[in-house]
Amino acid sequence: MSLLSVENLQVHYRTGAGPVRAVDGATFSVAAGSILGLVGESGCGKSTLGRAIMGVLPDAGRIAGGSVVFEGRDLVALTEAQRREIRWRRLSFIPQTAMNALDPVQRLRAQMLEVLMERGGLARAAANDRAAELFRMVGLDPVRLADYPHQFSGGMRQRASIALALALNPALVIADEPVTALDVIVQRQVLDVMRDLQSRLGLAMILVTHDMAVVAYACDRVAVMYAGIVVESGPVREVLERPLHPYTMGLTHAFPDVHGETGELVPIEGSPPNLLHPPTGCRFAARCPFAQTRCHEQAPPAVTEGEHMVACWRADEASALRTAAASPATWAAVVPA
Amino acid sequence: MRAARAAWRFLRSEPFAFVGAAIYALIVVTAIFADKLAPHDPREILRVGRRVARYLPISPEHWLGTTSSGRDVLSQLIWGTRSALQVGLTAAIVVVAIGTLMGLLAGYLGGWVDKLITRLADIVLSMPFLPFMLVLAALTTPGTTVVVACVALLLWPNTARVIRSQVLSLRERAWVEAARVTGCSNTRIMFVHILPQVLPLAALYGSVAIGWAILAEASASFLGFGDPDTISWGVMLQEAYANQALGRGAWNWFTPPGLAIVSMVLAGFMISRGSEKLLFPKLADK
Amino acid sequence: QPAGDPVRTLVLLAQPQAALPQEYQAAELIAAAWRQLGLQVQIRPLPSQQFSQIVWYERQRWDTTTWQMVGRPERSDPDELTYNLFLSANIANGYNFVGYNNPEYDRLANAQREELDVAKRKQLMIQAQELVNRDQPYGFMVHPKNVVAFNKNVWDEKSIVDQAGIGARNTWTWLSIAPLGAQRDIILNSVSTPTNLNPFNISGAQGSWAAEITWDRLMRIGTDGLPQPWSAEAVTRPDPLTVDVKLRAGMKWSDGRPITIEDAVFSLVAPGIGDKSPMYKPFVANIASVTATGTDTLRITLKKPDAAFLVSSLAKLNLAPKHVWEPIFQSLQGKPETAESVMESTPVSSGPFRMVKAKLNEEIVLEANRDHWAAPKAARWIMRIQPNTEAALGALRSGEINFLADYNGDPQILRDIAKADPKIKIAEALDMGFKFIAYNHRRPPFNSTPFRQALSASIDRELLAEDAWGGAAVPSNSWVSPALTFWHDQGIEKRVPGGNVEAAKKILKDAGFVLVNGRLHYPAGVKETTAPFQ
Amino acid sequence: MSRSGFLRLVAERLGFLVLTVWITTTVTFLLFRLMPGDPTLAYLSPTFNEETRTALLRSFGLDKPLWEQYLIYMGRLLQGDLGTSFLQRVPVSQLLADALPNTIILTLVALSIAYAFGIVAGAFLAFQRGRGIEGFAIPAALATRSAPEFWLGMLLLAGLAFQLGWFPTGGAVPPGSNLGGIGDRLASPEFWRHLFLPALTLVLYLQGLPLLLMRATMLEVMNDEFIVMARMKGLSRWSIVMRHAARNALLPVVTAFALGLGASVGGNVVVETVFAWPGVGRVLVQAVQGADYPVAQGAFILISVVLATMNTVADLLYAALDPRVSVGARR
Amino acid sequence: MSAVIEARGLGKTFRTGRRTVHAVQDVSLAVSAGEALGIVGESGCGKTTTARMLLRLEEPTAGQVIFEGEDITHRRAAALLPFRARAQLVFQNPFDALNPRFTIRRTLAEPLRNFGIPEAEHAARIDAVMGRVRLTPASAWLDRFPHELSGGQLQRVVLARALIPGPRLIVADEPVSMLDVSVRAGILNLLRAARDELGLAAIYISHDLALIRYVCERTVVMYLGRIVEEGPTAELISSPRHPYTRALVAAVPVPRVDQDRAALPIRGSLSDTPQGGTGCAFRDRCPHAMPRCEAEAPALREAGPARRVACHLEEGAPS
Ligand SMILES: Nc1ncnc2c1ncn2[C@@H]1O[C@H](COP(=O)(O)OP(=O)(O)OP(=O)(O)O)[C@@H](O)[C@H]1O
Ligand SMILES: Nc1ncnc2c1ncn2[C@@H]1O[C@H](COP(=O)(O)OP(=O)(O)OP(=O)(O)O)[C@@H](O)[C@H]1O
Ligand SMILES: [Mg+2]
Ligand SMILES: [Mg+2]
Repeated sequence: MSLLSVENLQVHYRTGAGPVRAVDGATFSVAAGSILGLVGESGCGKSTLGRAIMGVLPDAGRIAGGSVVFEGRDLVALTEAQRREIRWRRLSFIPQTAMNALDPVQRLRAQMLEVLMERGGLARAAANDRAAELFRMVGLDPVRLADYPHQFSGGMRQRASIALALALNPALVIADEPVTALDVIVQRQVLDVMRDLQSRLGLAMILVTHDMAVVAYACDRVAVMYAGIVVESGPVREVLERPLHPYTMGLTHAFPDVHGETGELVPIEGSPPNLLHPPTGCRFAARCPFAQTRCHEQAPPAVTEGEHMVACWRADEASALRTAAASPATWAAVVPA
Repeated sequence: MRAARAAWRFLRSEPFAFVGAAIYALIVVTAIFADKLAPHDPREILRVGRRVARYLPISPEHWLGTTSSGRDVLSQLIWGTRSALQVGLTAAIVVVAIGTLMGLLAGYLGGWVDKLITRLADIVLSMPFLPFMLVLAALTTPGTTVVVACVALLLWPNTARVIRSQVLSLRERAWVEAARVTGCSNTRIMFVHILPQVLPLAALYGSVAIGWAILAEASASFLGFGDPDTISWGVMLQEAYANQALGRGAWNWFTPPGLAIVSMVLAGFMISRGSEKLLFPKLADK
Repeated sequence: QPAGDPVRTLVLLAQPQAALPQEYQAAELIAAAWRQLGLQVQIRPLPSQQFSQIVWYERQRWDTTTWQMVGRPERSDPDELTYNLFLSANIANGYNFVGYNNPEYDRLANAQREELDVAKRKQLMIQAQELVNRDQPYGFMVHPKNVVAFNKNVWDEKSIVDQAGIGARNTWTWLSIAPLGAQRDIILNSVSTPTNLNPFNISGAQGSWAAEITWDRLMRIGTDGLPQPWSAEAVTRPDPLTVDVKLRAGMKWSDGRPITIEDAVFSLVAPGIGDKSPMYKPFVANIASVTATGTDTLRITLKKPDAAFLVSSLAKLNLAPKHVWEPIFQSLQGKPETAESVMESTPVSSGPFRMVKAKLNEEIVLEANRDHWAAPKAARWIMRIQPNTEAALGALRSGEINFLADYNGDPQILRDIAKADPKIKIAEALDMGFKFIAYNHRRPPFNSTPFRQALSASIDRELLAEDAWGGAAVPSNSWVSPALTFWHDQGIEKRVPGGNVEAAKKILKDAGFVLVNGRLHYPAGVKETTAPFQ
Repeated sequence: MSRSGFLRLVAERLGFLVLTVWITTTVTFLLFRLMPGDPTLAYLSPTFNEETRTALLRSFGLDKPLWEQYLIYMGRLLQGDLGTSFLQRVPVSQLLADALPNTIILTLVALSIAYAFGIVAGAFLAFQRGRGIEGFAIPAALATRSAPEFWLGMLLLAGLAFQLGWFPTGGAVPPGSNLGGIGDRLASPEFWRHLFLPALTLVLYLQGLPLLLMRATMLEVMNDEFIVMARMKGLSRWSIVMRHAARNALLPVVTAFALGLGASVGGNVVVETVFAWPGVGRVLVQAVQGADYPVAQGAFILISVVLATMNTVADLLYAALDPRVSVGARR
Repeated sequence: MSAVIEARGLGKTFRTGRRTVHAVQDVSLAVSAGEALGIVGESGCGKTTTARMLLRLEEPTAGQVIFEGEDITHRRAAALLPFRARAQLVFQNPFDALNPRFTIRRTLAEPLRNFGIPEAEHAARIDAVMGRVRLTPASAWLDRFPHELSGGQLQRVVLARALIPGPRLIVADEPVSMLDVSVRAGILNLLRAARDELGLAAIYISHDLALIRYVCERTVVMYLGRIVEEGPTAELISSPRHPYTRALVAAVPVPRVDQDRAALPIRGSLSDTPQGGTGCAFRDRCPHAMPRCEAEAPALREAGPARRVACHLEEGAPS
């Protein structure tokens, strides 16, 4: 039984030009105590997904379909009050840009206490102790509780956000690109903190990122999103070593590897489709070197093989495609409009 | 051309800005054709027989009646658009020009230029506007020149501050650096690259400055420092006030110029309010 | 017909509409009339300060301007104006700012000053007025009427007194005005702020209303316009250079001390000591000596005969307590400050009212001096400063004030209000002041008598009185108001054609001025050498 | 912000304030010396002669060379002596001391009400963005801000005082009342009745700014990431709005209040004239009209000082309230 | 081979209020034609500042910049024009690097105009450079505005603008960090091709060693404003000599499941490090810190062919 399971979730944004289908069929699940990596290009709907799970979409956004079952309850069907109960106590969030996510005019202590007292029901003294404990847990000196956010460096802010997210011992933490803005050493340190907490506290986590290497380092499972759709998901090793979706294949070749060979990198030409008017068929078809007529006409269904899910018409030819995908020439042939 | 189309699209999507622009348009048209539209010479002392046609009530002949000195109120109102535009536009242009230039120099050049200009602006900002205008009017000849001069002398810091902070953030944009790398001189960067980016903002401040100037002119006139030679709404109000139009119940004289001022000033506010999305782009996402 | 140069554009200075709406409108009407004569006329409004500066100190510069002389009790004797306005000695720096120069007039003005015989003096005054009518140094416009109003539910109508040339708002009214009910405070308005109240400061129009009842004088101008003893029991003039005064007995200062003959002597000489009282000094300039001749009598010796001395000096100089002011004058020695700006916290005075509070921008409160030999019937005299005329009217209607003392608005509105509101009563009276257009005789063509006559002839005084002053004025053709019945040259205002453009044109034509294409030109051979006003 | 950092800022701003005041007073001095005409003109009367004039000029100290006048003027200014009114012949400082409390009360009361209203209404409108009420409320707020104050004031006066008689037509206290001191006045209902109309006029005029400002900053803040975070934390709406949104949104409004206070002291000129409110603005107008330049100059300096001080206060307030300000922004 | 650009003892000190930041200290490096040099290091270590000084966008407070044999350190802005044409910059954030109100054509024409290239040649040069960055046909792109292009396309335009005046040196500051993973490779390939085909000298800046390794044969590692190690990239990665370089190499994540997840051989964070003092700047975070590190800053020394290291541990080690 998974802690969270998202089933065909759809999130739309109302805009002057019509609805933007930011998330358009996302399916994945997170087991208790495990880390799910959610990768995808900019704008493919990762943050929207995270916010939809938390239930704090902006006014223009709404859940247009699907379900989000968390600890056995469908969050979509809950009332705002019920959802508020769950928030932060069971389900918390680490934002990408901790600077903007912390109230700039309040000291960190106040922000910690607010959560611990208002939501955690602790008395002031107990809350103070807990705040200090949390700070130590993420490797921050508790004296810094007296500081304002702007007095912290990027990595420290991120740690403070993590401490805040852990305040009420949630079961699941959604971390929206928590390390993207950090440089490698700090990134590694933050990831280590998170991994450590996961193993010590049995925390489950969704780690949103666009970096396959981060997923490889920190996650148990991965879900690859493309233009609002989860196109592939499965255990990290499976997906990295035996990708079934051409997009995933492309991604793995687009990365330089610090220790691997220095052969030519393979870019995926073009850019993701406009979610205002998504194409009818497979959304990746326009950039896919293996696209066939069928791909342009009809969206591929998700197929699951063991724990490995993929949405591609040519999934069964995957190993052949993998070989072809390793060659730059394959990808250079695609000239997107 | 592109700008015109963009402006039109913007107006279409922003009812506030649209109303504001419509009011301005109406005023401009009225001002252009004032001599055709006005039924009488606004300065002419109308007579009834030998006597002055004072305080005539509203009638088909005089849609808004006449003043205590026997002049046609409607005609004055119509001619008032010219002076309003003249005062408003010159003030706005001067404010925008000085403010933008100062803001641009301070923001872009930084260093002592910035210090000097910001300090100067701070000092200017501690000059009380209305009192300063009164004093200046008393020192020189009262009238629209003083109003425009005051608006220009004292109001540029507001525009300059905004432009400066805008320029401060713009100059950090990589494309400004790119311009330097590709050989642009400072002057070219300031006036070719950055200026066009801040002009819309400056224009907004201009539209508010129009309102300021109109109100300033009205207040100066009210306190007796207007230019009685020009026909302006402020002077009309002052005349009405000095001649106790209210006491006479001559609402037909006292209210129209006031409403005209309100609508013109309002138009400026409406435009800048309608442009909120330009100023706070985040709102556009909502 | 041969013609000289066209007459330059003439600039008519005026104070802005905001300051003096009636004058401004009059200027507009007059400019319109002059344009019909073929002149190009421009009205140039100037703020009062610049306006006075130019007219007063740049006497070569301007063409023509509106101006006014206001009525004051001491001007009930026409001497002051007669002497100062037109005497050639005053052309350079004095009040003859138009530059009128006529030896015959100088003779008449000096003669009337020395003539103690009233009948003879009157003759001289009539002659002077005739002369001025002929020369038209000014274009007289109107004598305004004083329009005031009061609440007749509060005050007994019959207790309101009219003073010649001043109207109902006068010292005698403040003394005699009688309450009908519980409200016993005179609450009046003032549109401008009064100035420091002290016995050595001339406090401007509004301030002097308070000063006159706070400080006693040896004489006061009566309701008939003639001086009568006040703090003096008797005043006699045994010869043209001598004045004997007998002080009223039993008077006290507000600090309880008696008023002595020393106080009286001090009050008459103090303004002349040094230059500590510049504004009052002219009024004692003609005094050679003042000596106490007994415990309650004093004698004044004059330097020159002065027919108007009782009016201009004895009825003007305040009685000031010597024990208070002598030390002040001494302490001022060697300092730039004058006695005018000394402020006493509680002024020591002797008048029928006493100062309680003077917040000059808010209100002045006086209370009745019950111990005074002419104690008033009202309890307090409260002057509210209300610059907004409209609001003053509102205050009268709402009962916030019960005496509209200072009204320079449209009289018609006031009349309408009185008609609609039974509690409000208007009192109108002719003022001794007058409004006029000053011609600058230094600048051609204003040096030409026929030209000035023509300009004056074209001014429609009736129209001005009706439309610019809303009927609260009468046509004028003399500096001596018809309100001063005794001195006024009866019917003089009819002796100049009013609003008669045709007559004016004829005068011009006869004097050689020529109309070319509707534009007035100088007589043949005359060049325009005067630069237009800038 | 560190304490010493703040103190340094305070010292720096105060230093600049002194400089500003010095420049303002000097400019004022020069301005007024350029004034055409001389003060003795105010005394024009047929009895006025050359001797009188010289004596008066001497008593005004105008017979000295300009630099000497300047030194005397600055010296006296330092002792709080603003000279003597040309016209009213009383110490300027006394005229101003009588007037300043009235102006301050009027301004503070009007500004407080305007801001209280504007803040609440602005926050409310921020939540109503895009709804029908905006189409009415915003133009209304803007329109009152667009109306000339004297016009608005006259209309109110005509309606509420002349026609209906609900309020007095002018002044600060009833005639002849003993309400001299500020304490007495504040305690008297009559004073508040007199205050009502001028304050209302000002409120109508002033409420637009805080309303629109509050609305705009509120909208901006409500979109900030930390507000979304607060929602994610499951905090109550009240906590979110009051503790996070309003506190952040109020920063510019509070600053605007301080600025507004300074600006209004000079800007009330018109309202004070209409309602015969015995304040500094009216003193100034009268002095300017009457060319009474010690008074005009004194009032002008007083107003500038208040304005400059409030500008400084606004700066410091911002720094005190916003912990981010002291951090030198990285270029 | 003589260096196209050379820095000698370059230093930059910022003063903000009372704080003094030694952003760059004693940096010496040289790049020859056809050579690509990588600069890596933690955020805030002075990479950008160094690059900006090399391009005379920032005034050095110490040292010299020598371009094609000429000292340009103190050249006045007006006299810099020829240098500007020959040393170009590729920006990190393509969304921000183009004037939003200029069409692509105008953007590309701007340097041509500024560097005095006759109008007649513009069209041909623009066409050529658009081909080089593979935005073809040029006519389809030139009249667009930046907001009509994707990130990858924008970065190509940025590159085109850098190439169009025919520079001898290209400096790229984090050229792909703002781009989507899928398009990064394309830009990196273009950069490599441009350098190879045009024989440019190139300097690439990144905190990502993997990326540097892909485009640069030689790399310098900076820490707190100083060069701590320099060497051929492959060697540097396979056998890092400075403790900081070791940590850096270890921290770079790899897209493989089996990887070393051992704790980093480093402590604390950059912001904890005290500035100034006499010792080694890295001492507080160094696992091998010894008393000497406290007392004395290690100099940057030759440590083998084409290698330089600044660490006391390296002293006496075989060169
Ligand atoms: N308020 C909104 N109104 C309309 N469209 C929106 C809104 N917010 C996001 N979108 C669109 O929805 C899509 C998904 O956005 P989202 O922020 O979830 O992407 P993301 O994967 O998190 O991207 P990034 O990596 O840049 O953070 C994008 O195309 C975006 O333009
Ligand atoms: N204008 C400036 N004023 C003050 N300090 C500055 C300025 N520019 C840079 N610094 C400081 O100089 C140091 C080096 O900055 P630099 O931008 O060169 O680092 P970087 O290595 O490029 O970092 P990143 O990887 O974050 O881009 C930093 O500590 C920075 O805070
Ligand atoms: Mg995101
Ligand atoms: Mg950098």
